[in-house]
Amino acid sequence: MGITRRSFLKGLGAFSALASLGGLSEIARASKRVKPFREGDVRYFYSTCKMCVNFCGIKVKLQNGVIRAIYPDERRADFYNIGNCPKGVSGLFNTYNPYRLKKPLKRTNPKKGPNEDPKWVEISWEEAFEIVARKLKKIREEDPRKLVWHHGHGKYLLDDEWMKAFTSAFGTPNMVHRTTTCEAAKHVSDELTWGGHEPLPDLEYCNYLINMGGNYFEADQWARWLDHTTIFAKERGMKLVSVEPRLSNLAAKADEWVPIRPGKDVLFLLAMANVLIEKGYVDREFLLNYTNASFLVGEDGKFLRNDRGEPLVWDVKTDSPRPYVEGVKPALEGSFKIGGKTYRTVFQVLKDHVKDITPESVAEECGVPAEQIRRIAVEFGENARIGSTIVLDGKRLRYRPVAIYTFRGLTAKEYGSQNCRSALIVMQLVGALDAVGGFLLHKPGKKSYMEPSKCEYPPQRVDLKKSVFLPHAHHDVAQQVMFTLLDPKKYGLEYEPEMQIFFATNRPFSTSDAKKQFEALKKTFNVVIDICMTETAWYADIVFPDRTYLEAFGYYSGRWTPHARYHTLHYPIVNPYRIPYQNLEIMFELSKRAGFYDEFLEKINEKFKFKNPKFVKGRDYTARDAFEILWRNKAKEPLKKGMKRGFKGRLVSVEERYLSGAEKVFKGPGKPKIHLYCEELVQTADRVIQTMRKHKRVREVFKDWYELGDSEMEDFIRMKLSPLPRKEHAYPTPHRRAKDFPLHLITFKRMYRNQSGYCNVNPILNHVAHNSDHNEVWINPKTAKEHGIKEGDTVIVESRVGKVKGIAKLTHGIRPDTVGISYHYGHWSGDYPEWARKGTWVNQIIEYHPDLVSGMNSFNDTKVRIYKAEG
Amino acid sequence: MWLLAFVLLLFSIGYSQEFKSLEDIAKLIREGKIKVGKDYTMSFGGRFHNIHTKVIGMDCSACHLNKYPKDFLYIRRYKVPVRGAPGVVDRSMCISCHKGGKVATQWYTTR
Amino acid sequence: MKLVRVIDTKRCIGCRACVAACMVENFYNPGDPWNFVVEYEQGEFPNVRRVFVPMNCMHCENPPCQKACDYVGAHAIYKNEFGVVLIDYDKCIGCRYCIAVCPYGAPQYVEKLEPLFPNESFTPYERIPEENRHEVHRFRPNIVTKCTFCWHRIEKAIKENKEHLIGVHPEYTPACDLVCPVDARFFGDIENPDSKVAKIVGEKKAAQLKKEFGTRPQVYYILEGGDY
Amino acid sequence: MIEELKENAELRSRLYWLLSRLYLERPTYQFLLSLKEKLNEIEDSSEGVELIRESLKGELQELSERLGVEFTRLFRGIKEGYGPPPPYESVYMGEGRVMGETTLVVLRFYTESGLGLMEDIEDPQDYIGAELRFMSLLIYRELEGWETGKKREAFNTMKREKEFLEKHMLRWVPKFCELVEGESGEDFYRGVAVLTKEFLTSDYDYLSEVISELSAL
Repeated sequence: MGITRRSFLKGLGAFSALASLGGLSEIARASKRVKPFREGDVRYFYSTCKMCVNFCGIKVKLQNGVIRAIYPDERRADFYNIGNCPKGVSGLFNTYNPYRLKKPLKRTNPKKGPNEDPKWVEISWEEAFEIVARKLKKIREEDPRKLVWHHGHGKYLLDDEWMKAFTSAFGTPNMVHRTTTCEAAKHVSDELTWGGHEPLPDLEYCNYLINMGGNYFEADQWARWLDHTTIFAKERGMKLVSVEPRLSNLAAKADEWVPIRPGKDVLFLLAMANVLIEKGYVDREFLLNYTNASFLVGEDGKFLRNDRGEPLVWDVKTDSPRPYVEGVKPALEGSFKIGGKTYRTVFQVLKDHVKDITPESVAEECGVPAEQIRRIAVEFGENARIGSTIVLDGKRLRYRPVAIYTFRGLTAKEYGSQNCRSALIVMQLVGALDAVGGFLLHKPGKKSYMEPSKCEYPPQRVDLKKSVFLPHAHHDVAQQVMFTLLDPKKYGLEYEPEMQIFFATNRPFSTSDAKKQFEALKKTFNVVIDICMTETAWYADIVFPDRTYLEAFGYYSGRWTPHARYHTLHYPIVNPYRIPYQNLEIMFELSKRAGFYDEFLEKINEKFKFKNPKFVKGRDYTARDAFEILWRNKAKEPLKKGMKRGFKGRLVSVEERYLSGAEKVFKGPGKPKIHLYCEELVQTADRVIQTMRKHKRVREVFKDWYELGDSEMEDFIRMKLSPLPRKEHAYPTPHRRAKDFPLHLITFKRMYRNQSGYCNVNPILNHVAHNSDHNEVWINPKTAKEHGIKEGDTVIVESRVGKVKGIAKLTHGIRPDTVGISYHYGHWSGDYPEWARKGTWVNQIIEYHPDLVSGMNSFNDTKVRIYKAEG
Repeated sequence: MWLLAFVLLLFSIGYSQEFKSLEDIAKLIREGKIKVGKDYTMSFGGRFHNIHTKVIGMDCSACHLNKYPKDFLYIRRYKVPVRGAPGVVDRSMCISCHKGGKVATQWYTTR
Repeated sequence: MKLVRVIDTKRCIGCRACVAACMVENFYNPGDPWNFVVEYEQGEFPNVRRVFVPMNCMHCENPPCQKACDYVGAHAIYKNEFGVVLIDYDKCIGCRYCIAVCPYGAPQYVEKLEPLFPNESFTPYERIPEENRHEVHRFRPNIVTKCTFCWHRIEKAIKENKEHLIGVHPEYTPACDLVCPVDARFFGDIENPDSKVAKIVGEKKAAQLKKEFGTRPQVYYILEGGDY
Repeated sequence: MIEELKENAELRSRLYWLLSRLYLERPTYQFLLSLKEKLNEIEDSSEGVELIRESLKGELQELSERLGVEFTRLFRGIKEGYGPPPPYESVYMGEGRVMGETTLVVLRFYTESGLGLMEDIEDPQDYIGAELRFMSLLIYRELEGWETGKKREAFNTMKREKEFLEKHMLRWVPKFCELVEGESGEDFYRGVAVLTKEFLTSDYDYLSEVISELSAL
């Protein structure tokens, strides 16, 4: 035995002397903290998918504590989704991704850059909280506005009231969501027009749907409801016309694909209006009763108003201008001399405005034959069945089974709002708003949306929202933040932001002129809360790992549909990396340590309008506690019950569906009216111009954005803020300026990556199609031939702001004068393996010219040239 | 060349007898007198491969795609571009010999 | 009972949820999909169409793969009484004759087993042990695998005496048919005249692919351009 | 003899514990300081200890920060190609294996040895630090056996220890250690790697000897 011991010790050498560093009492304690591992049975959990913003119902199969598969929740079919998409089905691999962030990380290399190794060091949660809280505390004492909070997907994980509460308790106005990188212009045009957003086509009854470049078979906020309702409507006989430069999956299933030239939609739609008016497809009753079509407009573009400021109509009973009240019979058309000045009704103005915009006059520019535009307009007018009604559930209702739907097609442009407005005008002409089978409004009539902007200057917010620069940006101007940060003085900002927190967003990667976006991240102390080392996290100083939707609590009211309303919930099912905190708990912890916890709780109660139960100051809350309060307030039931189903919903009555919107808010005399004509924009334009005359800086910014000379500036501002969409709105800056770049570049989303930043590391999604792990440059064979490009060639796509490499895909599904590249590819963060970084990062070559009305990012205006890469 | 290849084949399968017609060879294969391959390999240089290339003299492009010289059409790699839509593999060539009553083994029937 | 699938390509929007569902359900080995969507264009700009055709094993009445397998003496492929063509991995010798003869490109050769995340450790999902997997999921190198009509789910129905719920109840329906967001896939017993598949095959003129091979496939298609 | 076995068990348990800490936590200033003090008391030296001793000569605060970065790089699997593949048994054993149930097999081994899931460890349970800690706990179990006179059980536990080294740790840990030795720029971690490798081998030799001796009795 002695030999044994000696030889053993000899083998160890001096090491054995270190034994005392291993504490026996610790060992004894740890030996008590073990539990046997046992395999269990299969269990199912009903929850909500957060792989995008559709909030579909899912049924998660758990075997031995491991997620085995994800299926659709059959009970959700009555409310929203009848199946799932490939992202939803493979969502478990976003959770089981080995490239997840597992512990907080601290940057030790202060230099930030795409090729700078941050030299991460893992730190304890305690240390991470302390570092960030210290910084927060300092900023809060100095000037809380110096903190900028960003979230994108974070909003949908939790609902953004939490973040609104956090930032307002902290005291910063700078909470920035992503809307302008997606659909803000659509929201704003809806808001200016009818005071609400998120309308939907009434697909159950619609007979003729024009889709202006929405690709909702792949990506859309309502995709999983729109897809099957559209398919079923088509089988019922609905005609689907898809107007877009690219044969998207949706266009592939459409009855007619109209490959319009990028950016020219407004011409197409105004020409439709021309035909509808000329052929008499005008719902006069609707225009008079629901819209401001009868209001009198002066030569300055403003309404004739009385001393009380009420807009006036021409009363045919008394032959005089009067406010539209009970007993007044307004004229729809005509020109009237009042007090020596000429006034026309809004409808007359519109009629005169589109008189010369015939299909023939725009056919060449649109790249669509005049006969086709004319035929579609007539089909649309015909199918609208103006004057008809339908009886549903014993109620006689207006029946206009036509609609125009869009998402990024009309939206993601320099003139996004005006493009969207043109579609709304066409639908108003035939009376399709809030009619059965038409275009259903959602919570219409919010007054503040429909008023002129205050045109704030200097801007309070770093994103310039609602400031003189972007006066009607009711939604956060995500892509502007970094540009403002790079030169705050240029925009008149009174402070210089010092710290940015990013919660589940990879913002700089996904907006225009993206390379420049990252420059600003070098200027601030950055904190990222996310599940992966995204490109944004690569520039962080502190990174907090987050839990995924299968590991954490989360809430969002579901997507509304014409027939249902519901609340959705997800909750922890697994936690393979044993991450101790989820996003909300990180916020709790930070606010505690930075000294604004009680204010935070108070603000939560206020923002959510919690009544019973409420958060109580000073008390500690876990995410579960917080969601107990939330769910009891929202769904009026205990959280435990919600966790059994993952949602709570109700179906709506015919009354609520058709009679609680426009009928209630706008119909008849004495009520506010839908804005066929947006006079508020004329007034806004006045204010913008006034401020611009006073402050040189404002002018400089516009000059920079739109490449204008001083002399043309004011006319341009008026044109951009015109009350009716105009021909000029088909010519965004690159169309006018990028003369040496002959081709249009359009961008789009694909099913395998959209609206969720982490799908590039999902092995299933990279394998579902032969080309789902990378994107390609769509080129028409004719164009390719002219440039000597063959299928699979590496090509360079060059715009005025940069160039990218891509792989050529030759397809007849795109216009010869256009190339298309999808988003979501070409990741470069050092944490991603090589196989997850394939494809082209198109955002870096997209020019930045925000929509002056809404702040919308200009994703589809860039002009490019292409050529084969050398060698 | 054709003959030489054939003779080589016969040597390679250890069956050096007098010239036989394709039908006869097919029969012999079916009767098990010519073992198609110990390991039934279809890879390059394998016996089955030889029958198709050297005996029947089929062009490589009948089974292989130019761009993917190492990819056999019959081992369908997922990323092979689609040729014979709606299927991903094109077997129309095979029918001429392997359908009922033709020279080779009947994989496919006329029913 | 004869189980068949009907795929309505007029409805299919090309999302590939069925492909992903199959991969997750059947322990996808990278490179060997059992279910895939063929996508192709027809026509020239601007008169162009794109067609999506989901493909998987056709579970033929005359399976050439079985003939080839018997021919080489392996006898690993068989068609069971429910019309499902299955491969016995214990008998499979990896010769790949079945792949060579299948006109639909269904069988997949497993060269080696690879982790889903290349060069990474197996995820908890991949670590679900063999004893907890159905035999159709117990892969090993040098075998051929293919779509089983989710036999593990059908077998469960049979064992639990729920045959009438095959294709009706989610528990007893193949994963790909379950997840379709536009209801373009149907599964069930064609011999039962009340089943959805029987009705659709009757009403909608469902076609079979590549009839000239005489395989009599048991996956029916409703095709946009008619019969192929 | 029992006394000697007991002493050895305590020593071994402590050493495994120390090693596990080196892989589970990044070295704090305090830890490095006590390590340095301890090493100053010792004259005799092996390659691994010498490397560590050498590395501790400079400023410890700065070293602690540097080692934090290196710890993250070597052990945490931040990204592919950044440091060696992370030290999980499944990573090193999984390749080319038919079924990837390594972690599960390891867990079962823990459970069958009378232990199980170590709740203090947040990593997957086949992490190098977890396996070392398991050994420490298992040997502690052995120690308890000797102390309470349950000799048969203690002996069986020893056999388990040997089996675990044989079937698991020795199959992959040396490979990982060699990667660290070759790749790390920090003497400290090269030393840790050398030590780990050598300790596992000599402990295995020790176990083999003792078990055969005891079996003969």
